[in-house]
Amino acid sequence: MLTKEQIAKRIAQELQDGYYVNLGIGIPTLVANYVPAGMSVTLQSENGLLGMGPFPTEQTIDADLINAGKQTVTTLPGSSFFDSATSFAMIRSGRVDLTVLGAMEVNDKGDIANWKIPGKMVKGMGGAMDLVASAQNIIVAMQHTNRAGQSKLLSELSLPVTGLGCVKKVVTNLCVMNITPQGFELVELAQGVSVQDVKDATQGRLRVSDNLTEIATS
Amino acid sequence: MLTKEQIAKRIAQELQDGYYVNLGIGIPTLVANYVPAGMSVTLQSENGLLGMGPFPTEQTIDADLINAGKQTVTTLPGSSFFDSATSFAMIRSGRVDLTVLGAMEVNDKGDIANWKIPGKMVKGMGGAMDLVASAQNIIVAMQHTNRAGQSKLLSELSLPVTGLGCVKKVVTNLCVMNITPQGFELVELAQGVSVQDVKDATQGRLRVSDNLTEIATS
Amino acid sequence: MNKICKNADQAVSGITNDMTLMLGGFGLCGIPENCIAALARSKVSGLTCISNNAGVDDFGIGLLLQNRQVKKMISSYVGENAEFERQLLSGELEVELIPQGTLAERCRATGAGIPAFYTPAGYGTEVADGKEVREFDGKMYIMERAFQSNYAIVKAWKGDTEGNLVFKGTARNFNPMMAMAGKITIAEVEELVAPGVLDPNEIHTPGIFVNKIFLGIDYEKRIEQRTTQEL
Amino acid sequence: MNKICKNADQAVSGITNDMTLMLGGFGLCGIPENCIAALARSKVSGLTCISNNAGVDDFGIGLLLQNRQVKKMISSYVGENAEFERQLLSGELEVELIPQGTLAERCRATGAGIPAFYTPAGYGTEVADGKEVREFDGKMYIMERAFQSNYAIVKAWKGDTEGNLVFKGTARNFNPMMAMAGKITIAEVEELVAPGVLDPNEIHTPGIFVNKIFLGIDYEKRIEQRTTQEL
Repeated sequence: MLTKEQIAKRIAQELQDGYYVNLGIGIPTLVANYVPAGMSVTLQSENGLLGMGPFPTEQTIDADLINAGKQTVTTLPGSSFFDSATSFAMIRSGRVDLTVLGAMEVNDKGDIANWKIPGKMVKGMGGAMDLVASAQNIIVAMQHTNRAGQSKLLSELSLPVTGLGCVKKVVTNLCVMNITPQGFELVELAQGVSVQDVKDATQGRLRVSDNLTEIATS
Repeated sequence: MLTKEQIAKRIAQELQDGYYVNLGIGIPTLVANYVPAGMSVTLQSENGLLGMGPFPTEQTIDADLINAGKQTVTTLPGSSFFDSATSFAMIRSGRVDLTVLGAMEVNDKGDIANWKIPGKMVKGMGGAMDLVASAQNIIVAMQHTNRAGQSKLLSELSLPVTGLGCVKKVVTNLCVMNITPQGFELVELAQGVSVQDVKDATQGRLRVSDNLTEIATS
Repeated sequence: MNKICKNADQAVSGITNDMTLMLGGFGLCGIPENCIAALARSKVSGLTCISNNAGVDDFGIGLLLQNRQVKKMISSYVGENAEFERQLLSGELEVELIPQGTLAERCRATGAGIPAFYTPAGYGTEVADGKEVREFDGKMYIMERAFQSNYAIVKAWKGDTEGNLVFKGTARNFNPMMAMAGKITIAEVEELVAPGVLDPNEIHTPGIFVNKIFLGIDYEKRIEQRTTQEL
Repeated sequence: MNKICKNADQAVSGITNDMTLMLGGFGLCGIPENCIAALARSKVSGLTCISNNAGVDDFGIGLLLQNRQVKKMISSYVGENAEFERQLLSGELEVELIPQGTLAERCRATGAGIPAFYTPAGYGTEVADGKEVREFDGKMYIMERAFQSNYAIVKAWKGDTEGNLVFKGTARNFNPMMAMAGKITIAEVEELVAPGVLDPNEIHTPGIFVNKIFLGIDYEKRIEQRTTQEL
């Protein structure tokens, strides 16, 4: 089973030099810690920052410099600030190369639900609907099952949809799965996890890749 | 009969303190020379300048600083530069208080033709169609008749239309006319011009205001 | 033409009950603190507030919620606010949730005289309910409309007496589009200078969009998530 | 990821026959002189050029017209060009005229992932022919579409190696929206600096929109209407 950090580390393997990347709140944020050495990746924060750096020190903290999770951050050389309309122009026009998001549910057609649970207070979709409607390459980072042990990888979403047919890949604590026209394709297993474990934890259509490998976590 | 300068001077009487004004090429440009003393008027040039100043000297000329007529200009304190999309955002959203344009023809419904003569090389509408479609207050500055002596104030346009029902007032070498639901309303006469002169030179529906006055040109 | 107001109270004095306001800011970053405080003092009520977020319990738009001055919030995310949740669940408060990019673009469209545009955000979701759906080049989009609002209230870093504005860092966010979109736009600034002091090349919001401007005071600039590291 | 090109010839080397290009500039102000010269050297032909103007006979896009490299111009005003007129009247050149604000907004829509929007410009005129006409709140509008283009070519004052751009004066004009709109965007700059030299607050075009950048040389910056006064 992968820890949250290991999920983030595995997703970081998808990065390529020169990528512009938008990371959602939670596990996705951790991906920034595992950018391969020598690779130049630029983080976009949809509240109006390109070239986001690490958290500031107590001395350099600036209330006018936050990320989309409302955390105080810093800038790296070559960064730029812009308004929210320009920020989503980047997103809608497909200039962001990779988007990493958390999810409540994903189905075997690549639909995603991550903004609303009926009966609970709805906080809002923020930028999630814009991101999933336009991103060229969306990877979902999440636990394979919910707290009640139910699968979050379904044939049909039970929760209100955020976007249709947009997820390309899911990395969970158990495995890596691609979304294909035939549904989920299990391509990599976490150490100590069996194919049967994934089958048991996956409610949607699932097939196992002929080239099934183990996730490299070192 | 008014000279071009006198037409401009009469139009300048329409200015109010704090106005943002877009002046077209030709007579409209001259209006800038007659802003009443003590009045603050800001000129917008649709190629991306607010706060346009007079022509530069030979010493201060800057190829990167032109107006929409492609003339070298200067900036005044408080000016700003912006892109063409923002410039037309100002225009379409009605932030420009007064637009002064030349015209080939105006009809008694306030339609204007000023961009195309069939059979002649068409240079393009530039920003004219955007301006006439959105400006709250459009004054046309032009000669009352064309070089062949034919009226440019018509019941129906003969030339391709630039915009519908947009002109509020016309100032010509002969007179000032408002556009009303009843057609042209003659409100001011140039010195030495008779009502009959205007009637002879106007093909569209015309009525004479009960408060007809003489244009102040001093 | 004098755009300068003495203070926030004077700037918001034209705002009356049941008006629709746009308020800049993302979270608590770049919010018009002075104007919100003045609105709280003014007791106007029945307000519809278009703002990406709704503040926290005791700061930002949360202050107006505490006073029951807000009838409706139009936002993309209304998370961190217990009083908000209470009023929503009790039916005192109406909420319309809009995807963040659509919210930004609708503000921009308003300020650009564009009555409607198409966006893919929300297609296939409940956001599309009741909206025109249309295909362009094989992809599905929904039609979104510009807003109608009475006032836009924005916060800038520097401004001049002509209304030109410069924003700082991510405090820019929704402020420039909202400044464009207000029928009347009020700007509060941390530094108010004479015309000509700001470089015309570096102005983010040209003065034509700003009707009233004043020098704000006592900025608290509260931080929601104070995340730091030791080097 | 290296966005830096050695020179204009390298930057435009991917441009092939029959492509659609967006070229920044208003008149001869802010035009990508170096890239236009390189295109003239390259002999690519059948180009569709989206540009507010078409240059003059011996400068700007006029150089490409002289070489018969342009199949179609999409512009708002094509005035000052005798060779242009000759080719147009002889049927060698196709021209599509678009209201200037619509041209700017269509470029911006392209770069913002907005496939279509409504504008009042051109309603009731031949510009509306064949387009959807629609009423919003009692006013008539026409639907305009985003562009499809292969390359955008822009000229900036300063740029850094990340592709961030700063424009100067009215040389900004169409350049920022076109930079957003290119499938591939090439920027030529008068000054090319290291990341961090440009203030992130003052960047007009964030680097994400720019794919190739190079330091231009020998800028002529020709002036069309040299108007001066003596003080």
